[in-house]
Amino acid sequence: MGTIVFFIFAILAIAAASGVVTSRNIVHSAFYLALSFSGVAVLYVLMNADFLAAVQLLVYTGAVSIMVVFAVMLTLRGEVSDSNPENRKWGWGAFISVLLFAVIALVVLTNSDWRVLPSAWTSGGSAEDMSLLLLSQFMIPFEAAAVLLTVALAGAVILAKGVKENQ
Amino acid sequence: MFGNGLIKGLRITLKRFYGPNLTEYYPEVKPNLPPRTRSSMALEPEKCISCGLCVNICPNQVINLTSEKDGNNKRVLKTYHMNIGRCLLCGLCTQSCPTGALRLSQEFENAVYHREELLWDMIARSKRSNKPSGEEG
Amino acid sequence: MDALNNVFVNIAAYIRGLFADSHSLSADLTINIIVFLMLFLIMVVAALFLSLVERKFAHWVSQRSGPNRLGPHGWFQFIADAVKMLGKEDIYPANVDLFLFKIAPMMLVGITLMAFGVIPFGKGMVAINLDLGIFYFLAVSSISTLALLMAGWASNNKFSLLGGFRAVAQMISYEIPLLFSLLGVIMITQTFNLSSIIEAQKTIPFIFLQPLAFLIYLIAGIAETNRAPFDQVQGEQEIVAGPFTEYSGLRWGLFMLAEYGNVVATSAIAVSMFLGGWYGPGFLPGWLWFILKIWLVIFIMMWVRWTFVRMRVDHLMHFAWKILLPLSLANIFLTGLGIYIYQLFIPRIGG
Amino acid sequence: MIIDGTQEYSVNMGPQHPSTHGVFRMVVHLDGEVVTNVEPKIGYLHRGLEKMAESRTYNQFVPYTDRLDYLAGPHNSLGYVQAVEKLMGIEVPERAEYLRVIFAELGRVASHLFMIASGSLDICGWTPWSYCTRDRERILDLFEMTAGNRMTLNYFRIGGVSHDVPDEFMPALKSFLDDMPEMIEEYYGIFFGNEIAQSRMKSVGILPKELAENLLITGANLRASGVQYDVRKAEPYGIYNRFNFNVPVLYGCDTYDRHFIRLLEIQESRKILQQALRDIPEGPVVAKVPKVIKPQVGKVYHRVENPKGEMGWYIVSNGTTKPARVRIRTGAFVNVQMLPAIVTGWKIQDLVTIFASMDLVLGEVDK
Repeated sequence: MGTIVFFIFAILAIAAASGVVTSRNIVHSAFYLALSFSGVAVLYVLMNADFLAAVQLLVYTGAVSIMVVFAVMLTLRGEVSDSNPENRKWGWGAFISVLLFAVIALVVLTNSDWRVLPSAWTSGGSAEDMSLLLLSQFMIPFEAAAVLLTVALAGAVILAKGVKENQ
Repeated sequence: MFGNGLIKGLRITLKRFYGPNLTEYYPEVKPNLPPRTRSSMALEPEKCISCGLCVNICPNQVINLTSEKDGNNKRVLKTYHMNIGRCLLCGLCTQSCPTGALRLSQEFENAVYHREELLWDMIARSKRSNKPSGEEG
Repeated sequence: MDALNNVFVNIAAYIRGLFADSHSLSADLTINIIVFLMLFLIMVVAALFLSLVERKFAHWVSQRSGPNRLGPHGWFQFIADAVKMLGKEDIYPANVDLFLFKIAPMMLVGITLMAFGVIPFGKGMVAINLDLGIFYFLAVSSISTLALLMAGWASNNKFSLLGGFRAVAQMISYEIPLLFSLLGVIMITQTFNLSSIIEAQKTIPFIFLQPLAFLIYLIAGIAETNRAPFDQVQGEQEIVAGPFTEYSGLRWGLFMLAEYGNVVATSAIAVSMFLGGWYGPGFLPGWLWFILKIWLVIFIMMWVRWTFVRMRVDHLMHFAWKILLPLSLANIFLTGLGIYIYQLFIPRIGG
Repeated sequence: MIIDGTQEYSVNMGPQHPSTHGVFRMVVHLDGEVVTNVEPKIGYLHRGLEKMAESRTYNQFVPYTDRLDYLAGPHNSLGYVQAVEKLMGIEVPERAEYLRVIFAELGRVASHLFMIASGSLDICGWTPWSYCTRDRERILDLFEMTAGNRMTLNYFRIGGVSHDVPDEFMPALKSFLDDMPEMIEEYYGIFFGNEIAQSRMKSVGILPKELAENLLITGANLRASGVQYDVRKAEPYGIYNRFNFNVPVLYGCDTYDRHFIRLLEIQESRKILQQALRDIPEGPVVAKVPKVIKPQVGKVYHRVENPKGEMGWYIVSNGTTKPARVRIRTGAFVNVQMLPAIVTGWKIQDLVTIFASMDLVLGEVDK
């Protein structure tokens, strides 16, 4: 049962990902991206990482709409059905992607600590354990990420609004 | 304080929510129109002397009448048509009528399916009972 | 009373009992299909009925009687509406992005239905008792932005596109105060599970502990469901109907279904997070209390809708980012402080 | 206004759009949600009234005047019949003059109520809309009781009015006037006092005093921009100089003031109506006028304060039964030009509010 569901959604995610790069319409590409993220979210659920799945939906799939807005805003000038032209250097892109995939796969496969838990965290749901980990063992990266995001937010505001001169 | 107006508005709507409603239940309960309402025309052909004043006063050429002379050299109404689709229901014709033959009536359900039905044959309509209008019309 | 309280749970147990192994795959599948159909029916009937109640409410507020033709005082009007919507022609304009145009309303309804899965209508009456209940709800409902944007973009209409953009701006902004307002409750109960949260409110509903959070949740929830005074997305007066402009017949009906389904889901979450869920004085069964409380929240939403006028789009953003967000952060801070003080004092008093 | 790299987005609002009050059409140029330019396109309701007047006798044209500003029918005909009376030198009986004032002011109240109603509807205030129209119904009932129709009255005649009012009219009018403060309180509570509505309207769509004067804006829109000008005071027509009333002026120049000044004017109209009700004499309601109206050769210009602005009637007579030329100066038509002047830089939502605050009636704009 789980295997069938896995293959359905894995194929869906990969097909949607290929749709992202091959679709000629940039808005379609963005929507394919949302589909791909949703497929990955289902895979997370199958790996008993339900918190991660919810985050994936909330953060990644939900934010794709922003990307669509950007895609529409950036491309309305021309014909939108031909807004995502093929790149002539796609061969290089494919090569680098394959290389990247191979490296990640190698790391994952050789790492002995990589395993899927047989069931969800038993103590108190995955959220509780994850929050404990985030606030104890990974405290510094967590805080650093928070600072980084704040800085990024402030930077974005400044870039968008501009700094008043003579102040 | 910000929000006072909002709360006041909420209070008003709540009051109205429980208050009575003013709907007129039209097809079941027919409205009681005042006697002067101008909503359609009625003709009493026996009173008409075919003077043609209504034809002349009408701003939109709604009325079309023909008459013929009888034995006493008196004009008798033969046909009386109103193109009610063009009528403004301004009431100028009824005011100009010297004998009060043409009157406004309160029959207001005048909608028809076809444009041709708006060409009223007033003599034929007068045979049917029309609710007559008030004293001045 | 106890039997009445557990009537639906008992029915489910009875159906499970029909199978040889009451936890086999086929038993689970049967129960799930039944539950799915039940949820779908609840959503459809609630949405249809709400669309009538909304009109009735609007008319009562303005001293009219509302739909009054079909059935006693017009209370069967929603059936006629459903039949009418089914019978209407499905028009799609030229040059629309046909696939996206057609899938957007279905997607919206599907998302709303997914959100219904975690709502506990009574003790043990929840379709999927997820540990992450409330988080799942938020995650799923965040996708509905995408569906509205799809509809807006695919319609090939300028008003629709403006509506889609507004949907993105508004719903993403209001998701943050919505999420943060719920955080206080989660901090107190230390769980995401909606049933456990309701269990924790047995003595006192959280609205008394978190009044500010409830207010923020209600405002952000109204904004998330795109109802006045925050109905920028389908602002009739400016952008005709926003993303729904080009839709007709059943597809438009699906949008309405999703809208009212969202209203029900949002109120249900408000009830389970703040108003004590199925707990209430004992003379009524728990699930009835839950439904009555949902109606209370819906009444407030309608009351607000038919009193207030629409906010401006930039005021809306200011309101979300400059008022609601700091307030909800302050609420989180105060809740944390409160919990700390509570933990500091309770052991000493001897609680 | 156009920033490099973004495309101007032109949206065609109207002639069939929910918020364009009839068949007004505007081509709106947007930068995102911000309006960069608006081109008003008028003429979808053009009926050629001025030409129609030339082919009808003086009396026959009276029913058509109601159809100019169909929300305030009486005031249009008042301007026309007074212009013809001025041309012919007809004296109108006292009672008819008072009845004319009563009907004109009732028409003004009805028009202003409808303006507030539609203004609130344009920012999604459905409930204020129905409260205002509920009270407007009472005025329309008064009209129907007397003149026979609710909106296109055809009540005024050259030389007077068509009939005297029925007996139940005066008590009904009195009770309406007595209920008015309560109504105004209600509108204030649900619409003007509402903070969201205020935030939508205050300091939106500023029409400065100089611009208003330069654009020849008249009526309440001008008075909301801080100019105390009202034809009823500046050049009293009929018997308006006998009444004691103020001309309200607001200095905010914004959309809120343009809505709010209507509420103040309703209160002033109430004062006039109360005085008219107190002073109205008995007597005939129509002067002795020749059956065939045939003014001597000449021309006349007469202006009245319509609810939508100053209305002027220019009538040229060549001595026949039909006017040689009729020219109508309508307030709303002139007021249209303030739309492109003040809307730039506001959001498309504000465009709707600003448009509502101008109080256009397309019957008057397109004639």
